[in-house]
Amino acid sequence: MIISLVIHAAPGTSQGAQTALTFCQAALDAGHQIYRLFFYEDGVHNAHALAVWPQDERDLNAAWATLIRDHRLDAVVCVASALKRGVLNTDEAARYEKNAASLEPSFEISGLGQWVDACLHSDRVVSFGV
Amino acid sequence: MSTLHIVSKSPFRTDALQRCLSLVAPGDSIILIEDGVLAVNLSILGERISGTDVSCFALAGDLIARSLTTAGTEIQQADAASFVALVCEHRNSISYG
Amino acid sequence: MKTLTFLARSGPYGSSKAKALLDMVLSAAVFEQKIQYIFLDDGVYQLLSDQDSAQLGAKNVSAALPALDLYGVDRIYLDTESLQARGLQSRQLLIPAQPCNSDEIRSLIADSDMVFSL
Amino acid sequence: MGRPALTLPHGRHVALDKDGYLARLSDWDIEVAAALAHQEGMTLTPAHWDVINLVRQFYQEFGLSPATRALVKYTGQHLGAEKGKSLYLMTLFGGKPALTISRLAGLPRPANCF
Repeated sequence: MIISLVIHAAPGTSQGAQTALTFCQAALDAGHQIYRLFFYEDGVHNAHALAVWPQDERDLNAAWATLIRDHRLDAVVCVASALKRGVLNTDEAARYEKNAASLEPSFEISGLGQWVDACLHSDRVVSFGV
Repeated sequence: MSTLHIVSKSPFRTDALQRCLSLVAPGDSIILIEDGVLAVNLSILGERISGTDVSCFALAGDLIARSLTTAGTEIQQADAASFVALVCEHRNSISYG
Repeated sequence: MKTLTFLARSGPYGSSKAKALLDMVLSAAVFEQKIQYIFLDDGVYQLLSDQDSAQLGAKNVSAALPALDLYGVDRIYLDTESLQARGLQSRQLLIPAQPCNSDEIRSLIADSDMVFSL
Repeated sequence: MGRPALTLPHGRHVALDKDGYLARLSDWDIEVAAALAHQEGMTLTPAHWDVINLVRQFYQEFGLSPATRALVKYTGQHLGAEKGKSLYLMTLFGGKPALTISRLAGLPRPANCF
């Protein structure tokens, strides 16, 4: 099946992001296609490149980046959510004259249109961390 | 044509479970995840699913982490793979916060 | 075209959820999908008229609701039990919404390709 | 490189961001709108102004920058059915009318404007 995920939760605050990651891995293991991961609201914190985790905790930010790269997943952070929370790629940092970019490069910044597109092209869309 | 109801919050903190129980329809399934598993021994849940064709699951990892079990209930344990399978088996899903 | 159902379960102002769900609705509307927007639980507070958030220094999130019609979103429902449970049955509402009960919401959900709840 | 600015009559300057949006929305007035339009090679006629004012009214009323679909319908309601057509707005403002009008009308720049 073609599945997309919407992730609303920040990593390290509530369990939602962790559950989503485990679900995503299990869906891939079962041979399903992940059409898109859409990170919305606080979920955009999963795409923060500057997060540093304690060495004895699972680094969820790194775990997402690895999963996305290994499986060439399409991972989109909502631009409106991301800008508000300081998750910017180099283009956005330049556009808004901020002195650092903070988006992990395996994610893309785009709008809710990408979420609608995921709804149109997926058999299932599952929300996590609501 | 059925729905998977995904409950992730404690029934003592939000009305997620209550709303789920009011919307669950014959043939639907419920899965308790995260703090949602704190509902595992609640009689309102047991009574709602007992003798119906509504199946109820709880994520095993979330139960074990919280020292909970489904023993003595009609709730079945699910792992991540069965969570994925449940999503696929139902037409749509609702995540209740 | 898909049928997307939105369960607005959060009140305005206390969190960004009401606005986040509305933004999803408006985006889906731009792509001309079949939308069912259901207000229930604390979400019914979004529909009260005469909200004034000026003292909060926050935008009035419900001000956008009367624009739904312009976006072609005309399947708007209100769970009357949620309204009654909150003692709001006599209050004036911001937009017309079709009264519904749990049975009707269940059948709206059964007809949906995807459901989003915030 | 100096900051982009809009030069207006009487030596007035209004700061813009890199993409030509107003840096401060409170700077907006009809002179600013005319100058922003001029930058795009547009001269504002009464027909343009009717729509710009209508978009400002839309924003006042709903707190939203309108999507084209909503703007078309709103225009039809307020300026008459013959103007409530996307072709009419495109003839006046070009290919992406809702974006252009919102910019000229001094509405907040949309987050996803690329």
